[in-house]
Amino acid sequence: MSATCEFQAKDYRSDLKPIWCPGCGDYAVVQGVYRALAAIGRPPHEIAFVSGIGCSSRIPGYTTAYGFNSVHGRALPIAQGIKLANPDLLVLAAGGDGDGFSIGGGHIAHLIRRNMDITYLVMDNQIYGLTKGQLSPTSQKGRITCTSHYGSLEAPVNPLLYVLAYGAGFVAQACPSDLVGMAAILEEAIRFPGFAFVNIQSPCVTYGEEAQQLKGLKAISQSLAELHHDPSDRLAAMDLAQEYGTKLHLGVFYKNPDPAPTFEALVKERQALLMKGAPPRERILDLFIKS
Amino acid sequence: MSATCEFQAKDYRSDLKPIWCPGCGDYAVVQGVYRALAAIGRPPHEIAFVSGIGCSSRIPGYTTAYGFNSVHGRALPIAQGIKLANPDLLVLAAGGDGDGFSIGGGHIAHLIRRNMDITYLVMDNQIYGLTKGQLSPTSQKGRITCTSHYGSLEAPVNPLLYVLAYGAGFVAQACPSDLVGMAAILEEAIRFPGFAFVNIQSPCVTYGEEAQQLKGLKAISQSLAELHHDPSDRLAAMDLAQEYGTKLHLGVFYKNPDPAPTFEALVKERQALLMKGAPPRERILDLFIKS
Amino acid sequence: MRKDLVLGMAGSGGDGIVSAGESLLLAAALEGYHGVMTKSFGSQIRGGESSCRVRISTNPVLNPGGNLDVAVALNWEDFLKFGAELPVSGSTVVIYEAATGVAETDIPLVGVTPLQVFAVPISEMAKSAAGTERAKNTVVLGLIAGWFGIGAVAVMQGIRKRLAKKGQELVDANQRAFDLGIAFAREHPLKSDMAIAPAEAKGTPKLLTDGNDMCAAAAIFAGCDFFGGYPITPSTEIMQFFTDHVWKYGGAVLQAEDEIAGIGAAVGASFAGKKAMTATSGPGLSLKTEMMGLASIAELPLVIVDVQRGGPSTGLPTKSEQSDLFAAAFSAHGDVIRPVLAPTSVADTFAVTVEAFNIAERYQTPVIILSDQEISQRKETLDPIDTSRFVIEERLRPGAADLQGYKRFKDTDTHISPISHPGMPGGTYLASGIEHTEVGSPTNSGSVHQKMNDKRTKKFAPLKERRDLFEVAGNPAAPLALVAWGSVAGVCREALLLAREQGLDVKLLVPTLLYPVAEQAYQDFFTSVKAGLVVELSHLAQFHKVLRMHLDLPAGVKSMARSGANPFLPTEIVGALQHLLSELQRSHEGLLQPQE
Amino acid sequence: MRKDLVLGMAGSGGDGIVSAGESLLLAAALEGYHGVMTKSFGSQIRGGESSCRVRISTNPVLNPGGNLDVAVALNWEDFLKFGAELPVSGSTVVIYEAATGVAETDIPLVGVTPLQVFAVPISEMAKSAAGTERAKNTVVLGLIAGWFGIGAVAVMQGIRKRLAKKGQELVDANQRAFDLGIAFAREHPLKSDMAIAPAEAKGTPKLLTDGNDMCAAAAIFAGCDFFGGYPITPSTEIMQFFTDHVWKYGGAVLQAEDEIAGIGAAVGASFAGKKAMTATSGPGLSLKTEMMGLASIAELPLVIVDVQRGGPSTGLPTKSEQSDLFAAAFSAHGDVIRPVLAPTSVADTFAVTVEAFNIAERYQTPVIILSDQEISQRKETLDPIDTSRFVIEERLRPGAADLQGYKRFKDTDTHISPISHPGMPGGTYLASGIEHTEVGSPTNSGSVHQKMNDKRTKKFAPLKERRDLFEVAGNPAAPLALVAWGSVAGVCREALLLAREQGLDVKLLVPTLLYPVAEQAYQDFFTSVKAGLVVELSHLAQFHKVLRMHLDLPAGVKSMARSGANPFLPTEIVGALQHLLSELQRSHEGLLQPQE
Ligand SMILES: Cc1ncc(C[n+]2csc(CCOP(=O)(O)OP(=O)(O)O)c2C)c(N)n1
Ligand SMILES: Cc1ncc(C[n+]2csc(CCOP(=O)(O)OP(=O)(O)O)c2C)c(N)n1
Ligand code: SF4
Ligand code: SF4
Ligand SMILES: [Mg+2]
Ligand SMILES: [Mg+2]
Repeated sequence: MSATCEFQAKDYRSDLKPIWCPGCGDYAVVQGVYRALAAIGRPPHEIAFVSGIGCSSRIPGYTTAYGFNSVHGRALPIAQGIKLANPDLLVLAAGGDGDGFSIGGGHIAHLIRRNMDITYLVMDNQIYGLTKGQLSPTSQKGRITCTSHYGSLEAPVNPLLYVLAYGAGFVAQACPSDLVGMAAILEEAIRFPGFAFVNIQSPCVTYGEEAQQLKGLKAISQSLAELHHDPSDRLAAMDLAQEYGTKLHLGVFYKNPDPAPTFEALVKERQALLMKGAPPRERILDLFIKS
Repeated sequence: MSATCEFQAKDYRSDLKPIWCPGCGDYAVVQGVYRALAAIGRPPHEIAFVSGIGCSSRIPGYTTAYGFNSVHGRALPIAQGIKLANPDLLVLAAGGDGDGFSIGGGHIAHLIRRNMDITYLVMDNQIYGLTKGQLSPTSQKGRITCTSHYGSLEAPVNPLLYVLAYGAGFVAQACPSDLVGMAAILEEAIRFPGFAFVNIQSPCVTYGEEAQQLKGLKAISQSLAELHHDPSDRLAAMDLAQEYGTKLHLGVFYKNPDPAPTFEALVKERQALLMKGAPPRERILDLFIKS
Repeated sequence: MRKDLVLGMAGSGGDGIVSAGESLLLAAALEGYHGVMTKSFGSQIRGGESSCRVRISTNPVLNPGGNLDVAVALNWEDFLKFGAELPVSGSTVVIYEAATGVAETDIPLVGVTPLQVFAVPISEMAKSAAGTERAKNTVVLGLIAGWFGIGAVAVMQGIRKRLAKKGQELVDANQRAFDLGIAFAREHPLKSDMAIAPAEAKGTPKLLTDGNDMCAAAAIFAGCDFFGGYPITPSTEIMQFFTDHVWKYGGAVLQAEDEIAGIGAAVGASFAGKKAMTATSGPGLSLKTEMMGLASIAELPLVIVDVQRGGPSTGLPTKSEQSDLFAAAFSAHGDVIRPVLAPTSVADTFAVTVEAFNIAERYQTPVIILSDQEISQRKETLDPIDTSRFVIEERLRPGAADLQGYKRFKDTDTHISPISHPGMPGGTYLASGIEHTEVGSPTNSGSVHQKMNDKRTKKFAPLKERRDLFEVAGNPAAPLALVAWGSVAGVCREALLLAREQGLDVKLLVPTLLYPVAEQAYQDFFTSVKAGLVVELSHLAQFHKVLRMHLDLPAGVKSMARSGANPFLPTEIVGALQHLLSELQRSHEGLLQPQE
Repeated sequence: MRKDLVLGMAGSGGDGIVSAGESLLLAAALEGYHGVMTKSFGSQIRGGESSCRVRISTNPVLNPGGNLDVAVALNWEDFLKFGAELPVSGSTVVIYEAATGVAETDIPLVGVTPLQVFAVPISEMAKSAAGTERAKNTVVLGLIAGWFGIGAVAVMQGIRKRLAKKGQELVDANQRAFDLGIAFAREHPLKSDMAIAPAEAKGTPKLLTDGNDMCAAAAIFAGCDFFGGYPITPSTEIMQFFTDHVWKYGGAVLQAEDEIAGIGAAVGASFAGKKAMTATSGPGLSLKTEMMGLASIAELPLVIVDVQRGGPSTGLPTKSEQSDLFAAAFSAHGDVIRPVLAPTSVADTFAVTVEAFNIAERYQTPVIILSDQEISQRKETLDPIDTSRFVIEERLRPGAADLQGYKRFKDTDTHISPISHPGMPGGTYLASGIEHTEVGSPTNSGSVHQKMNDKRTKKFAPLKERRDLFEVAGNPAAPLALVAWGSVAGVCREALLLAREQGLDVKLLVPTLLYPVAEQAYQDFFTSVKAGLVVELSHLAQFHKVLRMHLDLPAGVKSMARSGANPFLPTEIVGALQHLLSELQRSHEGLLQPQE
């Protein structure tokens, strides 16, 4: 891994012009990412930034990292392949609430139990933005959208509680209402040695409801630090997480004080162990010799 | 729904001969299902029993219900379609740990947040049986199988904790070591008005480890009733559920004292509301008339 | 006076170009014209480029038209982004925003001199009349009314209706903007009159809708009680229609967590005895592959709509293409036949959808409706449809006799087996994706497998005999031919007329049934054919290849194919036919006499 | 003495029939014979029916053989379950368990009188010799050694090795059982001697393995550093091999949560610059459809193995079929070409797998290896492979010049663009499933789309020129032809020899490259052909159809196709050829002189 040298936020900004709606919360998110990356200082070419499909999933293209705007819901499997192929890379994954918790919802638990050092940020806007405003898994019950003119009949998922139950080592929430705080949380998440999850309440100005705009979010937001929440207490974190959707807790819900070894670390050990005295690739067929 | 008349366990047994290995835990599970169904007394033709693919997923074929041995991991989506098409049916879904929590893992949370009245039983044997013994999502870390001769590097999933986090109204665990208890739990699960989940530790005698056989399971099993666990206390249930894999708690982890309305109930309301004065199907194109 | 007018307008999202097009089409409909409108957008959700194309005619409209008669550019960057979608020719009148500062003499259109060019101070007029730029589109509507005589009255009726609750002030402001547009047109007359002739059937109420809404409505008409799906452009409106209406008929919708769950729920509903549907677009179709195979072997009726967009992968989500035919016909492992139908317009989307349900129910099979972005999102005026003409089929249910020792997969002489469903006494069976015997028991016997594969393929024989699923137009004995499906068929219908006007002896085949390939229907069509074109918006010429797979095409029949988002013009198709003809004549002199 | 012997044995799971077959094959290998063994099971995990077929020969073996020379039935129910997989003919020696109580005169084989029938008290002998029925299979091995002269020495060597740590007592018990079998054979001589001739190359060490292990080993040899997959019969052993060995080479495996994640991880690893693979069977292939499309448009090298089993859906998971060709070639929406290769034996699985990686790397594309259950799970003896003959290709990396204003998707004259990967300074770009410009920016421009589709299809032109991916055997100018792929090719190789012995002038074409279809290679082959057969285990004759799609087959070339789990016999193929020939001769008399 190359020594970290001086980088500034702008070094991570690509010249692809974002095509988000004016006022979209994702503009702030990508700013936060620039700042966090600058603080960490890895050169852009040592960063792989993977996303699925959605407005939010456009984010890798707006950075100077190696980006992969893949298919809907599959950012995490691809990110894992990248990490295992080259553990030295800084691997970021990002996407929307639908991308992550609806179509992609089956992948999160497995990445978490493998505990690869990947940071996953979800831009949670309680709506399907790119497809122009259908229910998302985080839309509240009763929500009226173009696929629910009579109101949603489903309770929303709870990203924070789910990820805590899955055993994530780092779980936090941020919001563009506090850009500095968001950048700091992202930095901490990336620095965390293991899987880290950051749920970002990122308003959709076009299809979001009044209450889900910055003003509304500010009204229900509440700093976990001020609550003197102990981020090493997982059960307490789960309890707080239950308030997702009613309160907006900002900060770190849970940070494992002694992080488990990462999957890639265990792989490296295993490789080191088995590489000794292994026959070269061109002799691998010897395994099949019978005599 | 037809009046419940007298049925006995044997009325739910089909004449398809099970092809499970001698001693497989699933033999006991299907017995438990026969008994629970007999206790409930719905005629077989009013029951739809859906599974995915796996040894355990063969179970519908061994009952006299309408069975659907579908594809790997998709029992729950199919079950939901059945329930919405005909809410009067008694809908059961079943499968293995791999079927449910690996390939099918993305569907559970969504069924639960919709809360349809479907009972889901997972025959958890910590292994992929049908494919002859690979790691399953519930295999413990370090587990040696034919896909992990050097030991698994992944922590297992926690079916009970996940399902509790998803907000299931009824969560229980059973084991063939107590057939009577299992039948009772299955009956209670089916009677619960809403989604119910039962994790059944069902030993794989062919690929399971010593500790996962009945004897080993008995050794770590522990009745929740005897622990005086209060099944209405969700956080306590979550706390107990954390011991999945080390202890085998048998009984009801959580039962929502005032169950939320089911999705199908809300649908019925909506239908009743909107059917009044709706144009007949053959006039639906009138919606497009401009004048 | 002209009988037909094609307008194309482009601007940035905020300009309200699309809603102007909608007002225009509505007005035309109210005045009794036939019309069609297509929209096209950039990938931005808001503020990106957007355009529409409106074709208005005194006769039924076959397609959105080729070159524009009228081009409206609120700014040039956005207009140019649509390239081949908004083609300007020497007979086009170009209207653009003067504020762009571009001189009428050097508008940025390469290789073409339009008939006439007007730089109009549109935003200025909007501000002066309504006090806001937001009235720009109303000014444009005024200009169109003034120059081309469309909607002078009806446009403002519509606008008034729409803005009623927003207050009189706003209505008046728009009226002023509209009038200013008309006035400007009057003051700057066209070289030659381009006003459209009055509509014949004035007054008869027309239907106005798009392909997605029509598909969903047709499904409900056909008795569909369940929809399971997941949003994806450009098919989402089908699910939206269901969520608005299906409850009224005792049905239900599930917006699932993904496409697999969406089709899975539909499979479950069908198993439970209900008519079920799912709808998606390319990426979603790919994800549904495994479930489609399950429905085929379990012999469960199911209708799957795939609204094609540019592929592969995410591709061009907002553009039209015909490149999902291979996936529709051939995806899913194993030997399986899955019928594929295609509509060619909003109007016939109704019949095709009803047909899809009938085929699904009769043959107990998944059926794919291959629509495309153009049809699904274009708005069309249509004459009322007499729904009483349509027969609605139901799956074959077991009678008392069948239920004696019920065999769900009994190999009858039609190879279709009576199908029960949960709730039906005496009909219980095991449905499965595993190969099964007639009673439904799992088997791995090679002979049973052979027998069941026979059953599952032979049952479709009668489907391939259907001739009503093939439209033949033009001279049945013609030596020249066009073959096309989907939205491209509409372009070919016009090319056919054009070609015949030019004395070419041509006919056109438009299949509704794409797969299984009805060999005989094509052979009959091709007997008279010496040369022809299979026209499609698929880079790999998928339809031409599928035909080759099943029949020996006449040597002179060639493929005319290219990638999506590059629409065909009737004129270029006729050009290609002319070329074929001359080649043909060179080869065997005097064989063909252009008809009188 | 005979040069070739085909044995088929069946019993219930506990009988150890398969391990007997393995001991026999190993013994044969040690004695220098060539051999192949296939296994076939019921769907039970334990205690179900199981069978194996062992073919031993003094010459290289082309396939598992047709009719059995020796049939061993430990009980008849189980034996009969395998139907066409264990065909008994008039020249078969039948050996069965006397304890079944069936008289030698009325064994339950319809329509055939075997050469000789022996009811042997196998379990009784096992008990008396070893004190346990579990030695039944050793008795059978003794009978085979006694009657057919295979493994008289080597079998017990192997057994001794295997049981060494289990103690001398067990070894001795087996020795007694084995000797008792030999003795019985001696006391009951065969009508005609059927002992096999001694192997020529006695002593030369042979390789012994199956198709799945060979495929995985070849991948590692080719430089594959990453495997992402999900278990599924009959492909799981490929992942198992990786989990045992890839770490030794600094690589990694991910047993993913499902097939989508498995291929997704492989796509990620390839993006990160590593050679990556995934393996699956039918249902998994269907699930990978969307990701395959992504890899194609993102132009990422990737090898996907599909071990075919009976379909559709779950179908017949333990049986062989060739019905995934359509899915391999055509699934995934949009216009995309994805190369498909097929091995025909365990031996050439090595070369085909290496080739797959080379093609994937060179053309920056996903490549599908279509194996089948038979090849993947059959054990074959092979002569050592000289790995130094093989060239290993690497993807084209950007040089300093390319990195100046790097264009990831630069349309070069080969249409192949230098590809960077994370970690490479100056090479950053955006990979995406969205249509993109040369630099990788998302676009929805129709002209760029057309250009990129051109690039992604034209780049394969050189691949279609490759002739080394097509094997032609027999007389190049022959008027009769066979075309076959995969495991069926092996049967046709034998049919070819047989047919030529019978004086038929035939040739055989075996393509390794199934898709894209190399038209010229086939046209060259077919120029001399008047009649022939495309032989395949696919009910829909998928390969025949794919060929039709791309070329005009000679009128006399017909399809010989049926469902999986119904293996072809060389003799029936020759019979079909004979039939074609007579038809041909009837049509144009004396055209063909059977060669001397
Ligand atoms: C397989 C597949 N299914 C569906 C879609 C259509 N689609 C694109 S983005 C999206 C959801 C967008 O919502 P979210 O993930 O929350 O991202 P957002 O746009 O809100 O940032 C959907 C359904 C697709 N592109 N691919
Ligand atoms: C799409 C698909 N992927 C993989 C398989 C192969 N497969 C069948 S069952 C199974 C897992 C079996 O394990 P589990 O679900 O725990 O059931 P068990 O056999 O242990 O009861 C797998 C991987 C399949 N049939 N379909
Ligand atoms: S639609 Fe919503 S999420 Fe998408 S760019 Fe616009 S504001 Fe952002
Ligand atoms: S393999 Fe295991 S799970 Fe499957 S039938 Fe046998 S014992 Fe039961
Ligand atoms: Mg969202
Ligand atoms: Mg299991």
